[in-house]
Amino acid sequence: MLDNPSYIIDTFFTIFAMVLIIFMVPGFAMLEAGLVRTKNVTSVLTVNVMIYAVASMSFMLIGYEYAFGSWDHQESISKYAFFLFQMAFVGKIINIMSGGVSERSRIIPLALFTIAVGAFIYPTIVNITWGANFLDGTFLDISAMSDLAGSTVIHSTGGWALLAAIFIMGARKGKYAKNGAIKVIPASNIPLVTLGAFLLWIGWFGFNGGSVGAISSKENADAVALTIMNTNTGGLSGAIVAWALTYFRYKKFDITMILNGALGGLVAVTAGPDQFSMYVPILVGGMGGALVVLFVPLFDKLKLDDPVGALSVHLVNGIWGTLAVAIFVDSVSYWNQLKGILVVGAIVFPLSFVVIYVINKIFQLTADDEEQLVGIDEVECGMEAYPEFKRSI
Amino acid sequence: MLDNPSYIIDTFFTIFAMVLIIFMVPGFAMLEAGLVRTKNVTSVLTVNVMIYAVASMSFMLIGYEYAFGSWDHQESISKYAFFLFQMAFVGKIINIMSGGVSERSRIIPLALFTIAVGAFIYPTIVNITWGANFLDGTFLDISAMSDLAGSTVIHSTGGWALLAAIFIMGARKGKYAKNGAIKVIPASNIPLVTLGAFLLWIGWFGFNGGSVGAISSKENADAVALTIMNTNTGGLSGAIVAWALTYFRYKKFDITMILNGALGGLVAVTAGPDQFSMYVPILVGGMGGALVVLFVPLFDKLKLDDPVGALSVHLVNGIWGTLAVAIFVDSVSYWNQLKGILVVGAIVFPLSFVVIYVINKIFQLTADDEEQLVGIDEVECGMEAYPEFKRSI
Amino acid sequence: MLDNPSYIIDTFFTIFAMVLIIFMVPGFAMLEAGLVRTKNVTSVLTVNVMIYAVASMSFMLIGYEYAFGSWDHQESISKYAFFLFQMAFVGKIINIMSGGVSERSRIIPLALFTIAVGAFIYPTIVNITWGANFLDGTFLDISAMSDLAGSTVIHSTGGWALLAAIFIMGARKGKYAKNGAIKVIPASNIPLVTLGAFLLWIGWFGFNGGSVGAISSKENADAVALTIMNTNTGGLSGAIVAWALTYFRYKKFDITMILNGALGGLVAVTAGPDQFSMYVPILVGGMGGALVVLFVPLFDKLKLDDPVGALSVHLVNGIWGTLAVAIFVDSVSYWNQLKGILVVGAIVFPLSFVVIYVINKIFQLTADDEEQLVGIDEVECGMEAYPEFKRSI
Amino acid sequence: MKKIEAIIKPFKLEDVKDALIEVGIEGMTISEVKGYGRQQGHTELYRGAEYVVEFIPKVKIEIYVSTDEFAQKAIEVIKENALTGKIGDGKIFVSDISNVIRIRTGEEDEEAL
Amino acid sequence: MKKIEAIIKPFKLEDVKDALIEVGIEGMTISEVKGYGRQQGHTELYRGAEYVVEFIPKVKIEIYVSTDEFAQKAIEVIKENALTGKIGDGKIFVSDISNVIRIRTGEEDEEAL
Amino acid sequence: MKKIEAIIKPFKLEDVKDALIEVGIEGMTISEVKGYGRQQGHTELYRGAEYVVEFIPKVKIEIYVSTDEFAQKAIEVIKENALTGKIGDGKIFVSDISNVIRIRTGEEDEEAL
Ligand SMILES: Nc1ncnc2c1ncn2[C@@H]1O[C@H](COP(=O)(O)OP(=O)(O)O)[C@@H](O)[C@H]1O
Ligand SMILES: Nc1ncnc2c1ncn2[C@@H]1O[C@H](COP(=O)(O)OP(=O)(O)O)[C@@H](O)[C@H]1O
Ligand SMILES: Nc1ncnc2c1ncn2[C@@H]1O[C@H](COP(=O)(O)OP(=O)(O)O)[C@@H](O)[C@H]1O
Repeated sequence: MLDNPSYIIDTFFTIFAMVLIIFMVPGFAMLEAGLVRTKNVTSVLTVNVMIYAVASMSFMLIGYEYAFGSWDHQESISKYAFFLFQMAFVGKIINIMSGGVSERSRIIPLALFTIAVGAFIYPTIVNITWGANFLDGTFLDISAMSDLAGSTVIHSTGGWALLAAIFIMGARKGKYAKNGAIKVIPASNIPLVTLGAFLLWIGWFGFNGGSVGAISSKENADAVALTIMNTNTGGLSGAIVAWALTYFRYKKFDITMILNGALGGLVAVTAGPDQFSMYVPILVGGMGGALVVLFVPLFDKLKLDDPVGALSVHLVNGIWGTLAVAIFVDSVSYWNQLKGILVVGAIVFPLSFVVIYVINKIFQLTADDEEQLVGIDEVECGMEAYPEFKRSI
Repeated sequence: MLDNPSYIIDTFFTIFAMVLIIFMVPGFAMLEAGLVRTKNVTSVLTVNVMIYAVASMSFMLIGYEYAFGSWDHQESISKYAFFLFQMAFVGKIINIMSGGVSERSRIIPLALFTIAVGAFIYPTIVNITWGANFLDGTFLDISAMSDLAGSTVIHSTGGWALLAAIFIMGARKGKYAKNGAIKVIPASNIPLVTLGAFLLWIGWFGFNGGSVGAISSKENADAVALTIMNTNTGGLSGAIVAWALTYFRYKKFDITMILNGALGGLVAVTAGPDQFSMYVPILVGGMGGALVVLFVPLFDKLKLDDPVGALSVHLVNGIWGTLAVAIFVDSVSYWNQLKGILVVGAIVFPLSFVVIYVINKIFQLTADDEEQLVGIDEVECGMEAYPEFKRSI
Repeated sequence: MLDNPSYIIDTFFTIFAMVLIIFMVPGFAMLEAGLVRTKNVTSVLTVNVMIYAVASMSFMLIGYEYAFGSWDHQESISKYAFFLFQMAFVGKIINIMSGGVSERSRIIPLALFTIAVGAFIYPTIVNITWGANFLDGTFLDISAMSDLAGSTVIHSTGGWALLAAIFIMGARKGKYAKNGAIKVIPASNIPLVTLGAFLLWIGWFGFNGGSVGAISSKENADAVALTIMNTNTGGLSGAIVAWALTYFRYKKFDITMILNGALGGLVAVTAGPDQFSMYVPILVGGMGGALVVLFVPLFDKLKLDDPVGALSVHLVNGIWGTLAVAIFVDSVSYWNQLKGILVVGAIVFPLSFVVIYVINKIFQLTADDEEQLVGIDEVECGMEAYPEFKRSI
Repeated sequence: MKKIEAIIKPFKLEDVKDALIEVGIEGMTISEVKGYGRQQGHTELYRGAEYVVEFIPKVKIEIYVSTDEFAQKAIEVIKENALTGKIGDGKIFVSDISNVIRIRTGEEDEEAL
Repeated sequence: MKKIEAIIKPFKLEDVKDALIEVGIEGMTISEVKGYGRQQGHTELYRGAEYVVEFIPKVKIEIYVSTDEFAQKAIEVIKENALTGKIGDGKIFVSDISNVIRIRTGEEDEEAL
Repeated sequence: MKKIEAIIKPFKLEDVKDALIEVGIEGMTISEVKGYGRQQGHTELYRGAEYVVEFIPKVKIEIYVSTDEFAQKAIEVIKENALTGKIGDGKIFVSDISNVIRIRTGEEDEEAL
């Protein structure tokens, strides 16, 4: 007989979930390295390593206690496992933001923003949603929002930060011609994009499944399994819809769009996968894929230059996914969902804007035109990603 | 004290196994993307994404109930986890087939065949082996075949479908010179091949280990551990034998052959890893590796053009592996194994042949010579896999 | 109610840990394939496949019983799971060594050394530390050394073997100019390096977490979670320190150094992650990162040519990590740690030296200048890694 | 001595090379180039935006021959074997060179070829 | 007939190409080359050792024109559009060729261009 | 003015470049090409089938010089430093050019080099 079987099993399960999420670190790294031009690959990878290291460390030293009040706020699983699981989330916010402004950002200023997010901005949002909740009892209390694994808490948060960054930093040099025409800047390595997207997909099983919080009862086991199934279905449906829409529209298959569609579906389904019945994610995720196909070219036209499609995947679908819970789950109120979306946006967007603005002014976050022309790799890293592969012009 | 501890633990274990299998999705994608020529890489990746999405969705909406009779056919673990585990298998069949006809197939017709397999062909085979068994009591009943994780049910099934496809579609343009001589078309990216093969290998632990079905008793725990150990040994032995044979024959090491040998060993050991004693997989997997080294050039000479070696890995070794259980496990009858192999072949091959034939006639599955010359990427995707890497002629 | 719940759960947990470690196989393969020049990529990958196959098989057939006395030396988990977990370690030793002498070694002689390590050298070290201990009671008994997951047993062992190999084999042709100046030989594929490093990082969770040996009590669950947290923190800190130091020194970010720093931190923290309190790994891992930044250029200047930085990562930090346990954990004695380090070094270095020396004499381990010039791929594999990517001079 | 440069479609290289060898021209140097001309580039699609890849991959063959006769032969052979009849088949350019040296032996002019 | 070879900075290619087309030069062949000259290469860092990448990526444009007038036009256009004013802008070389053949039609000389 | 083109073995490039600079030739343009000639290609193995890679990687160096004297120097230096004595060392071709322009300054002929 075991003492504390649920403590043991849930700790084990949380570690399992956390490990899956860590696969998202190389996942984001490969996705972004594949989507940018060869001359920026090394720096994008350096940024990804930096984010995991700096964001996690900031969260460990400062953010975690701020978010949850203390290291001992729960006793159902090992506190270290609980921390690890939460820590695994942090970097994602900055990944979303850094991906969207890649090919034009410098590394040190990005590290400063990473500290700000890991120690302060993200913990604030966790505090008022999943954590200690300093807004408890106030009008702004949004803890009633139903957001299992962070359509709003993670994805929109990252998306708002990115939107602020794009406003401040502008487009990549050469992205828009003098006459305003959009110049296409194709991805440099499609296998990496695909690999990255699938690693993210797998990480999502841990993200959402682990967010159920426990597996050690029949109900929880079912909830975890349903959550993972619904998560997966959201991704499948997002991919299929994006696939069909790009084909009907362009008579070609655009794999970067299809994968973004899958990720959009995954984001969309993230707020309520434990509450949706089995076929609902087909709608929620499918809409997620459709939104991506719609918004990627739209943002492009609006000159919100986002090389990896992060605005469409994370911000648009983070919002959609949070609302979708109200649509498809009776017990969830539209108002609570909407309030959650708005409060988070109203905190993260201006906060990020100010922080990024200041960082950009003082430490020059945006690489200048000349630097963008030669590529961030040469300027910041002094190292080419593929020095032996002859570059085609 | 937990209620239902075995329900909980086995649900958790099944989720764990399923996640490992999902690593085979990027596994197949990377393997195939590495084995084809640069001009077909994007389309091969697009096909891999499509297969996971479309096959899984078809299975969820139609195939699963057909295969197992209902969503509630078992109660030992969460029905969602059970579904997820089964769903993780489906795409593999089409991966086997699509890999073998890559560089010459168009995407939409392939998607149609994917639906056919996910909704109908594969569920038929599952039905009569692991599922509801509509052949129960008839002469054709093959449910007595011993096939733990699908040497026949998965791998031969995919292999037969591929054989049908190759008969219909013919070789890649340029594969055989006018005088009949074989032209070598080398793999374009060996690191991707290696990565893909190892992801498949790891996925196999979930495939075979999870197929034991439960871990929540001492016997089951031992069976799972033995199964994973034997699976691994089969792969090790396949690699070593392929390594030795290619070296003795050619005095060179051909890593694509060695990795195919490992995969061949893994396929071979898949039918009986829970029943083999510890050293048996050295023979079974080693023979698997040998068969690959033998059959890859043989199929090449027979003008069965299979760029990834799927016939040798999956069909030949699927058959060998199923027979091997009878050879090495006393309680297993040759006749049951043979009957299983034959019935599955007799169903899948003609069925696939007809379906592919019709699809090819109406929707033109096979890309024409001109399209193959410029590459499927340009024709179907309008996107190069590595646009900045100068192509060497 | 379950019989043997701890047997079941710990078997499951061990399988989980083992699977994570197997991700280190593609991890090492990608890391090394990215760090060497294009002309040696296929052979490096072939060597990685060979190592996993041959080392594991040697350990299964010979080494395991030698190390642990018998297959039935423990009963707390399935003996197959115990074996699998131990087997997952073996290849690492040779990976460390083969990585450090890559671009100049031939494959067959390397396979012979792999057999020696898998069947004999590594099992000897396991025997006297974690295993049957034939030195028990003698003055050389080092079983009191505190080394949870092998800072000494794994990493230093690999490092000593590598040092011996470098002494015997010398530097790569062209690494040092006639006037003694160091010639820089850059990595050929940075995304692969990054992917590989993260797969190793994730594998480390299994390596160290699994080494706790059990999760089926509250104390063990905490120990496992703490171990994984501390492991991760060591990596984070190693990366951050390496990042900061390279930046302060060179005003550039060198991602290969940062990743080596992370790995150095992971190695350093490997001896005591279950015993360190939560903030200690920041120091231990940070020092690990610093040692890498210091020693990589130092070894380069000493003409110990090590293309992947394995000496700094594994040998230097293996030693540092083992000592660190004595520094930060009161109950651990300096003398026991030091004695462990010295005895292992005194066994592995001379033993490896003799074995490699003999292999090199008889079977010519070191590729000659001409072979190094054209590249090991052409000579040994007859296969280019990227035949369609035009090579830049 | 003459230099012959031919820009051809990449997939015709093997035929051209084999034919050149057959008529006794056993040395050549090739490089991957990109051409712009009457042949239209193809359209690519990326994230909802279409664009035209204007430069088309071509192969350039450089052949140095000692006599006008060989030059004529080479031109004939290339014309014949690089032909598909579709736009973009490429061009052949001929010019004079004044000297050739074989590095290995130091031989000059005709002897060096 | 003249052959014009220009070595320019890669990011100027599009401007040059557009300008050439505007003046009626509708055929060209380009290749990626590396240049060594007055322009300094950049320093890279690898594992604690710095080194200079001496060869700088350039693009070579080859244009065959039928008349001196076209040659003059091409030179003007390239000079203007490849100019940044910084070291490394590149060079233009002009030489004679004796014959041109269009593979598709067999046309020769002026007609082939 | 003369154009010197040399096809050499890739690993000899650094020696040749250093030697050229030493004799005062400070500009050159290089490209990666593939050669066919007396030197045999190597055999590769793929999935049980062997085949010969016939084209061998070479580097082409292009140097424009203003005087015959410089041309002679360049040839000497290349001959010496590209030599291994084994088949495939490559060739040097010399031809005339009529004009050179430096884009940055507009300088022509000798001054442009
Ligand atoms: N004036 C020119 N100068 C240099 N190269 C040219 C010129 N005209 C054509 N070419 C080369 O020849 C190739 C084929 O020319 P194109 O006009 O497309 O078709 P065609 O060869 O049938 O006339 C082009 O892609 C380009 O590489
Ligand atoms: N003598 C030469 N022969 C061949 N190519 C040359 C020569 N001189 C310069 N080049 C080419 O021209 C490019 C630019 O030359 P460089 O001296 O750097 O600057 P600038 O063009 O401003 O004089 C070089 O990178 C090289 O490709
Ligand atoms: N007639 C030719 N025209 C153009 N290039 C040639 C010619 N002959 C040789 N080459 C180039 O010179 C290289 C070396 O020639 P090869 O005959 O192999 O040896 P060697 O230089 O020792 O005579 C070839 O790879 C090819 O690039």
